[in-house]
This record gives sequence, C-alpha cells and structure tokens, in this order.
Amino acid sequence: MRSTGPSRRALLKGRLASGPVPMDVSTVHISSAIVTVLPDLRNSILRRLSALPGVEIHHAESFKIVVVLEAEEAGAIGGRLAEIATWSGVLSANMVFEQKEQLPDSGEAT
Amino acid sequence: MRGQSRSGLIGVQAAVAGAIAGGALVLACGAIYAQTAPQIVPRLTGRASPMADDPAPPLGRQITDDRRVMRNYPEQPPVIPHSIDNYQLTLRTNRCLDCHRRQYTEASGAPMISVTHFMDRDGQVLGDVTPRRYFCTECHVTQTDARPLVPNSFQDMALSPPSPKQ
Amino acid sequence: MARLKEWLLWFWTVATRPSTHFSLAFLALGGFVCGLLFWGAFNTALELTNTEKFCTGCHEMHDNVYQELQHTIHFSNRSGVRATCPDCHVPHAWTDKIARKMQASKEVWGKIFGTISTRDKFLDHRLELAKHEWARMEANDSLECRNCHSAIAMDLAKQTNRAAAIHTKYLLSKQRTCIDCHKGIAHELPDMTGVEPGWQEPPEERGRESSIKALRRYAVTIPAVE
Amino acid sequence: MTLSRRNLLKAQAAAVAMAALRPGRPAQAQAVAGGIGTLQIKWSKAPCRFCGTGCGVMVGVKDGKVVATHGDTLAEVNRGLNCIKGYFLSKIMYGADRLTTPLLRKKNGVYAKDGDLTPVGWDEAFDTMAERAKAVLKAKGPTAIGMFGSGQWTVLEGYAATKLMRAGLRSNNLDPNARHCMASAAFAFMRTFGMDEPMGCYDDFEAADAFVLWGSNMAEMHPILWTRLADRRLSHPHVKVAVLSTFTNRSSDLADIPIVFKPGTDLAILNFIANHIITTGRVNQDFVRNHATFVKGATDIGYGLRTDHPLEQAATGAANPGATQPIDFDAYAAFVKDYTLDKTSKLSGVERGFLQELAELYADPDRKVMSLWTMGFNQHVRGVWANQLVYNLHLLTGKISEPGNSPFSLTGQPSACGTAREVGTFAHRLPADMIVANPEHRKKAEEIWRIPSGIIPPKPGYHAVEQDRMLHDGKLNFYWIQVNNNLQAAPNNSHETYPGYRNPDNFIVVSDAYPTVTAMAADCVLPAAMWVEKEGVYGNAERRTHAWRQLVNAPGEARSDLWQLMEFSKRFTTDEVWPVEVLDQNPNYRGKSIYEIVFRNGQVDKFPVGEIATDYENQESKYFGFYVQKGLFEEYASFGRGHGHDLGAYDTYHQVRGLRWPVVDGKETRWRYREGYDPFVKAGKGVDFYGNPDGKARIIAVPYEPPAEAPDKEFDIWLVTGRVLEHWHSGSMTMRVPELYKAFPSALCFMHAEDARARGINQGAEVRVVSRRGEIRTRVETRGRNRPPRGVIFVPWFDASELINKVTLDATDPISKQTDFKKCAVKVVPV
Repeated sequence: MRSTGPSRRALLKGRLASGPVPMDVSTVHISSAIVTVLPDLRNSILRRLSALPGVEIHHAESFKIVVVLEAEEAGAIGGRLAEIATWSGVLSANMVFEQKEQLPDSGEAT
Repeated sequence: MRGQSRSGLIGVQAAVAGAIAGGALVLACGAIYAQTAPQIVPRLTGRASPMADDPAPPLGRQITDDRRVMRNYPEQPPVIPHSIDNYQLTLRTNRCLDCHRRQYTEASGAPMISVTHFMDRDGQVLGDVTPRRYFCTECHVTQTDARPLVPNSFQDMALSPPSPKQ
Repeated sequence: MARLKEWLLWFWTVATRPSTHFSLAFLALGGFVCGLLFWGAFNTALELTNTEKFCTGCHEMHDNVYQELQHTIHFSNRSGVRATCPDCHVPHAWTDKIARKMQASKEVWGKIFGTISTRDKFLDHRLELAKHEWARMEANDSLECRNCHSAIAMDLAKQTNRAAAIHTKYLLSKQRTCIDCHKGIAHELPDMTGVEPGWQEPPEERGRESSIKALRRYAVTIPAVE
Repeated sequence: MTLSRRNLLKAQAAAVAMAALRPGRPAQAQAVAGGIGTLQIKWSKAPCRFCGTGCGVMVGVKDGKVVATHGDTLAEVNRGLNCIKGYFLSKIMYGADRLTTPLLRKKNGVYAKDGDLTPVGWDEAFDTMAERAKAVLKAKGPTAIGMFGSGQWTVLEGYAATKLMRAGLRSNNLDPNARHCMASAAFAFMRTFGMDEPMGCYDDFEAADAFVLWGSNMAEMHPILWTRLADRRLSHPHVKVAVLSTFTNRSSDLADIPIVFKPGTDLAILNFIANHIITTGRVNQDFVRNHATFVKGATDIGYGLRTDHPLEQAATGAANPGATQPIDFDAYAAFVKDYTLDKTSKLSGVERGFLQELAELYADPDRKVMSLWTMGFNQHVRGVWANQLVYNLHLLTGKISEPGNSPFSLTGQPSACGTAREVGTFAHRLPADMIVANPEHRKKAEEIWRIPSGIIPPKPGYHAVEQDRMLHDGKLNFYWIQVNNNLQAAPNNSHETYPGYRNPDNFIVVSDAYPTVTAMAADCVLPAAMWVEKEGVYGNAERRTHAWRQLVNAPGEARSDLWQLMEFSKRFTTDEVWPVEVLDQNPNYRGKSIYEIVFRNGQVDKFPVGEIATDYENQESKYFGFYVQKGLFEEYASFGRGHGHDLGAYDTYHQVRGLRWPVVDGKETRWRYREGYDPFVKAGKGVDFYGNPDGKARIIAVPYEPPAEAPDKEFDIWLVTGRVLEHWHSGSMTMRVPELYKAFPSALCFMHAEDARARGINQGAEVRVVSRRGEIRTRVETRGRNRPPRGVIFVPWFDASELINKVTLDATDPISKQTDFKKCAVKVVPV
C-alpha cells in the first residue's frame, strides 16, 4: 500500500495524497457532543451512555456530559444523538465536532 | 478542499509521508512558479494583453451532491453541499433553519447546527441559534465545479510531522 | 336625440306586439344563437382575465409579486418551461375557476380602495394574502402544482438524495402536499414566525423510534465520499 | 511516541467539545483548532488581513506554517466570530504562485522596457531602480517620482514610506489606494469637525434603536459588523433598519424600510430629511445653538475630470470646489425648504411612505440612530457633500457622540484609518491630521524628523487619479506601487492607467506577494512578505490600533515592504537629492545616506533588537540591527500625543486586542467630543468639537447635483461596480483560496430580468458591457443575490480576466478627488 503516497500528478496539482483509495479501508465518522442532563438523573444516563456502542464518555459535570461518538456510517451518529436526546432526563444532545476519515478496518498500532 | 483530502492515507506513517510530500510540494511549487517568470492565469494575473476583450467562459455549475467535505481545520465552517437558489434568508424567514434547526433535524435529516451557534455575544448558551449567527451565508457558502486556478500549498495540521522538540 | 326617442318608441311598439312575420321556431332559434354568442363572448372575456398580461396589468401585481417571480426557477430555468400567474393561482377546472373569479371580485374592491397600493402597504398585508393561497392549495391538495408536477412521474434517481428521501417519506406516502414544504418558491415570504416547515412531525410523533429509523433509512441513502 | 490517527481525532473532537463547554475562555487556552498538545500548534493573535472591520483572529502555527485560524474570543470587535474570508485566512499565503524572487524586464541580459520579466537578485533590482530614479530626479526633479501605497500597509510601513518620500526624496507624490475608498469620508470629517475619523465606535451597535445604511451593503462587505447589527435588530423588536441602495442586495433582507433610489439622488433624500426635521419642529435647539455653526458650500463644482473636459469647462464652481461661506439657521432652513416630500419622491423614485418613515427615524427624539455608509457614499461625485449631509441630520437632532447616536463611516481596508489617514500617506497630508500646505505643520514635522527646515515640499502632490494621468502624460516617470493592485482598481484603466504604465519614459515598480494584473504590467516586480510574515500594526474603522508579531517567514526571497523601503533608501545620499542651499546652511547633513537621515536618526533606531519578544521572529530588525517597528511607531506616535491623537506605548499593543485612540494614561476612548467619555473635553463643557478652533461642528447647505454621466439613448443603463462577500477587493488573495474561488469563480453582470429580455439576453448568456471608455465580456445573472431595478446593472471588479474598470468613468469628487465607481452609463449587448 505504499503506492498510496501522493502521486506525481497529485503533487503537481498541489493535491496532497489524492491518490487512489485502497480497497480495504472503511469510512469512520468521529464526532463529539455535549449532552445536557438533569443532575439527579446524571448517573443513570452515564450508565446508559456507556452501554451504547461507539460512545465514549470523555468528561462529565453536574449537568453536562462530553461524549465522543464513532460510527462507520453517515447519519448513524445523528441518529444516535437524536435517540439520546429522547431519553428522560436529557435536556439536549448537541453535536459540536464531526470528522469523516478513511482508515483501515484493522485497529492500527498505537 | 478535496486538495487536502486525506483519503487513502494509512495512519500516521502515511501522514508523515504525506507531509514530506507536502514539503516537497512547496519546494516543487517554488521551483515551478518562482524560478521562471509568473505564468499567465487570466483570472489572477489578467490576460497576456490585459486590456484585450476575450470571451467570458461559461459559469461554474453548483455542486449539489449532498456529500460532506472534510474541513481544513476543525473551526472551518463546512461548505454547503446542496443548492440554495432562492432560499430566503430574511428578516421574516430563514430557509436554512427550516431544516438545520435542532427541532427540525429529526424529520429533515439535515445535520444540526452545532452548539457553538447557540452562544450569544457574551458566551451564554441560548435555547436556539443566536441572532448574531442568523445569516448563515456569512460563513457557509456553496461550491461550484470550477477547478482551482493555482494549487494551494496549505498544510493540514495533522499531516505535518511532529516537530523535533517532541 | 329626438331620433333616438323615435327609434325607441318604434322598438317598443314592435317588441310589445306579438310576432306576425316570424315563426316561433325562428325566434327560439334566434334566441339560442344570441345565447351562444353571449356565452362565447363571456368565456373569451374570462380567458382574457387569465393571462399574465392581465394580472400584471395593475401595478400592485407588477411591482410586487411579479418582480419577485422573475428571480425564481418558475420564471427562467433549464428547459424554458415557464409558469405564469394563472398557472398557479387560477384553477383549471371551469367550476373552480368561476368560484375563484367570484373571490377575485373582492380583490377588485381592494384595488379600488388601494389596500395594497404601495410596497409599504403590500408588505403589511403579505401574510394575510399568502395565507389565503396556502389555505386554498392545502384544500385542493396543491392542484395547481400537480397540473405540472405529478408525484408519480417523479424520477427519484434524478433528484438529489435528500430530495428523493424526503419526497419518498412525505409526498409519495401522501402524508403531505406540495405546498406544505414548498412555500415561497415563487414569491418572497411573509413573516413566518409560527409557520412550521411541512416536514415537521406533529408533536405526538416526535422522538418516536419510527422517525429515528426513518432518519437512518434516509441517512444511508447518502453515499460515502469515495 | 506516535498516536493513532483515530485516537488523535477523538482527542481532537473531545477538545473541541470541552472548549464549547467553556465560553469566553482565553483563546490560547482553547488551542482547539489545532486539536491537542500533541499537535504542537502555537497560537498567537493578529488582526484579520481583509476589511476595515478589524476582527481579531487566533493564528495557529506549526512547523513554520500557518495551519489554522479562528475568531479570537477575546477580541471585542468579533468575539470569536469570523466571516467566510476570515475563516480561510490560513490559506491566503499559500497560493502556489507566490512571488519568491525579484523580477526585472530584461532583453539580452539587460533591462529593457519591452523585455520579459526575468528573475534577478535584490541588488540588481534595487540598483536598476536607483539608477532610474536618480536619472529622473536629475532630469525633472522630485515631482517626477511618485509612490502609490495602500490602506493595507502596516502603520509602520506607511510611516516609513511617507517619511522616505517627503523627508528623504522630497516628493509629495505619495497617495494611498484609500483615495479610491476613504478620501470623501476623510475630507468630510475635516470640514465638519476639523478632525478625522468617527467620534463613535462599534459599541454603538449594541445601543442604537435604528440603523440607516446609506449605500453600504454590510451583509457582504462587513459581515461581522452585520452580525452585531442583526443581533441587535433580531433580539430587540423595537429596533428598525433602513437600507438605502441603488439596487436590492443582501442587506435589504434585514430591512424594515427597504429603499431603492435613483443613482445620485441620495443628496436630495438627505436634504428632505433635514427639511422634515425642521418643519416638524424637532430641531434640538440647545445643541445646535451651542455646538454647531452653519455654512453654505460652493455649487456647480464639476466632476474632477481632466480640466479640458467639457463638463469641467462648463462648471462655474470648479475653480474652488471646497469654498464655503457662513450663514445662519434661517438661511439654512430656507435652503432645504425646496426638498419637499413630493419633489424628493419624484426625483428619487422612492415611495412617499418609505421617505416619511425614514425621516422619522432621525426626527423622533426618543430614537438613537446609527448611520452607516461605505462606498455608496464615498465613491460619489458629491461624496464629501453626502457625508456632510448625514452629519447635518445628527447635528440638527443632537444625536451624536454618545452611545447609539452615531454617524459612522465604515472603511474597506484593514488599515485605511490606521495607515492611510492617521499616518497621513495622502498627497496633501502629514501625520496626525496635519497638511503639507501649512508651514507650521511642515515645521513641526521637520523638527520631529530631525531634518533641516525647507526639506518637506509645500505643494501637495498628485492624487491617485492624477498620478495615472501624469504617468499617461509622461510627467511622472518613476513610480513605485506597494500592496495594491491599481491597474485592476483604477477607473478608465485602458485609457489612463495602462498606457501610463507602459509609457516608455516611465519605470514602474510593483511590490506584491502575487503576480497581479499590476505586477504583470510593471517593469520591476519585488516579492513581498504578507500579513503574519512580518510584525505590524493596523488601525480599523473605530480608531482601534492593533498589533501583531511575525509568526512565519515569507517564502523564498520575499521581504516586507518595510524592508524594501529601508534597504532602497541606502542607495541615495543627501548630496544627490537635497537642494544645495539647504546643505550649505546645514553642512553636517552632507554626504549622509537617506537611510541614515530617515531611519538612523537616533529615534527610529533607539530600541535594541533585544527588546523583541524572544519567542517570535523579526526579520527586518535582525537585518538592520535595531527594533525597527518599535522605533518607527514611537517616533510616529510623538506626532499625535497630547492633542487627541494619542497612542499608547508600542509594547502594550502586543498585549491587548487593540486600543481605540486617543489613549490617555493607558485608557482608550470610546466616544469622542463628549464629557465623561473623552478626556480632552473639559468638565462642564458637555460636548466640545475641539477639532475646530471654535469648538463647534459645521452644518452645510449644499444642493442635489446630477452625476457626471447619466444613461442616454445609446448608453442606456447605469453601471454600478463593487465587491462580493467571498472575494476581497481585486481578489489577489481570495481567488487563490480554493473554497472561496469555487464559491464565486467569476464576475457577473447582475441585471433585471425585464431589461435582459428587452435586449434579447438569456439568463447566463454572454454579453458585452460597453461604455464610451471601453468594454468587457461577461455573463448575465438575473436571479442572483443582487437584484437591480430596471435601468441598473451591477458588476463586481475582483475578476482580473473581466476588468470592469475598462468601462468605468474617471470622474471624481472635486473636493476629495475620490473616484465615483458607482455611476456611469453603459449599454449591454449580446455577444
């Protein structure tokens, strides 16, 4: 897969690494959101959140929770947020940041 | 922005490769553009005879493929991937919010306006989009299929190599 | 003057006297023919009032709505098929048409009293005027739209994913009619506070699993960037 | 250690969300645009490079490159917001065709006017320039050399240029492109208040009850100020917005009172409003009695065309257009009485209802009004009048110099105020509102500059349009253009400007970062460092002075304009350029280089390199061996301190997000001329327009006069030129940012659909826009963001391949000499 470095053509056109897409990569959407919750229901919501697939709790305050979401398919994150927003005790679940990436399926070495 | 598209890079090794290529690119551009006299690119440099009357090329076509385009850096406003012809954005109505406002996204399927847009001038988070952000088109624009006139050697922060200090 | 008087007198005497020269059949027929003539004239006159030229003849229409129409896709577009005022604002079926014309007679008063004689006044009345049209089109299931845009004839593949998904979800399922979502496509909109977009779920529907599924279904129709 | 891309992104995502949790935190702390620490991004503040709004941005630098920018949450002007251009600042320096080496027209290895631009070294470039300049000086003297600068110069560059030209080379032929942009506003300020620049500030946006836009499409040209105006209007229902323009534009979208008037008739509307205020008895008698006097201005003052033009021959008042004579209130009231509702409505084509509503905004004593204007007013053959007529309204009602009551002149360039006006780079000006024609002022300048008296020439030099004419006529032969693209910007350029540049007698030098139309038409091109590739200071429209550090190095051999000016000055000596008699009286100045005179005078070179912030680069200072920017700033500041132009200490400007002058004891001034806000107004005075000796402002009586050219049978439609949101001025930066270019790739002819049909022109069709001067080919847009009425077209000027200024008329305001780019007659014909 070394061939996926920037082609000479790409170079001349000033396109960084717009080479062909290798077949074995998949799209990953990474985004973060702020979930505003009622303080007394916070812990239960934290539990439900941690149960959700592809959702990591990054930071939690009395009524604000920062979560990082990851999904393979566009819209799934939106769907998940919309879902979270409907939970009782959740005031709002707002997306703050989203990035779309093409990365190998195999989790690479860290 | 497809110019900075990261598709096809494999993790950080490739990112580094890309960065080196990027560095090379800058030199390359230097080489191509600077060492000789500037090239004529009519829309930028004017025509070879600046005062001549040459034909006006056809207008670019709007890109309406609904595909999200990667941002150059997190705080760059995303471009609009659909047509907004005759979308009314006035004192009386805001067509953008009809789809992108929180309470409508569920049915419209459009991305919700990020929470940063809810903060007023004093950083207070409001219940809805702050009036100072009411005119979406001040920051979000559609794109045509016009091809960039010259390369732009802007370097993506995530593609440039970790500095030696580290 | 005197001539006219004489003539009237003569006519009166003739008209009141029972016919001696003409047969009943002839008279009946004559009456029928006259009737036809009148009828034709009436309809012709009616059709004359169904042209853009007539509509934009008065400055209220020309300086406001007609100016706005000219910036829209319904005025100039790829194929040059163009909608004129009556196409959207006058029903095509005769009875509806007459009904609409009756309403219109009220607008004549508006003209006489100059209710919207200036842009300033027009803007003040815009919401009211718009609401009339929306109500009418909701009532007749956007009949005038459908005269040209038939839902069944739509090629979803030729629409953007977003449009296709939304038409599938709301139009084809007959949940909504055109005007619910496509307000202000040909003219500027009035103050829309309180007027919700057509695709907004009724309160009881919101947050249901169903619509989340629908969202997902819609979302996956967007292909990933290659 | 290397971090997985996925984890990196997650950390970045989280960081952004965390930042969103904490609004109003120092922008450095939210080093989010670069993600997290592992990305090693260094954040520093800078003002935006584009318009006169003066937004603060945070610039992220990594490995010697700008990798991100975002709105500075600590900057008062924009509080974290940017417009689409501002958000893409990170890309403006990286167009692949950046100039990285000097270029000189050469044939067979030597300079030739008809040669090709060939890469050369700095020495060869400077030597050739000096040789040409000296030849011209010898043959024709200092009036034959000139420089054209810009409101995009840093304060320091503008100051170095004006000092080099006036104190060194003894020429007043120095003018900024701000002449095309701000001159009418500046003259009106001087004529009304005796002192340049607004009394109010941006804080007025949050205090006003009504906004009136006079020929300013803020929604596209000043987006961030528009966000503040929209914020106020949308969150306070009682607020009203009136938008006056010659065509419907994006600003009209927010208008409660949308007004489209016939070109030039704004003068009548302004006088009508004054008449309305008087006849309805809403004049603020006390204020007028104590703080205003009345004058009558000269009329029929011509159109600033070449003197042999029939219009100038016919104009009876053209000889002394700026003349005024004192009158009293009654005479003024009688004068404006002609401007009745009927007459004005007929003349301007505006509905009576709208005119009355508009007039009431000013007349109603309980409404705080902010008037805003830009090019619609300034690029106007009666621009100075238009500006003054607005001041009339605010003075008659006393609605001035207090929060929310503010006649506010917006600016188009990042330092139109800071550099072009405050530093005094106009052909007739010296720093701090002084003028060359005044012997006292020259004396003061010569003292501060430590040069013999008699060095600064008393006669004002050629203004922008005059410079082009003189180049064309061969009276101006050595010409240096910095930080602007005048061949694209100048009116009637195919008859006046271009022939002047290519005139064999002339030597044209252009300093720019990119190969612009102007650069490509020059004989010598110098590669320039731009924006954060150098340390600098800008001054925005609300008197805010804002400094930044050098954050990255310029590519190749590109050097800042400041470096170029200083290095070039080394090639001249006093013996070559100063008059013998002056040197005889001051022998100790003999044999000195101009560099020593201007830059090593013991003041400019006072501060050692050691004072430069250690963690920032500063190429000029390291090259010349002293803290160049600080030295220039402090010497310049000494002009204004003590009389209302006070600037703070240089170093403080690097700590704060700018300060609004006058800065006294480190405190900025938000509202001038009013007690309690302005330290120069004595206690008990209340209001004091201290710019004028009598402490009073002038209310002027001037009539409506028609534009220089109006549509006729052949040239049957008005042409208005201007900008669009996505591109800034001539587009040399924004056209190289892919996203901005793709958003608005080419110029268009915005036209009314009925006008198009009447000429058999389709939407999107190619047309020729033809005037008596020239023509361009472009395409017609009948549905776009700008919606002209019948009889008007709008064409933006950013597109170098469709130079609309071949078509425009080089008529100027006779007082300010600023060009009218908004009114000329053309015809539009299918190709």
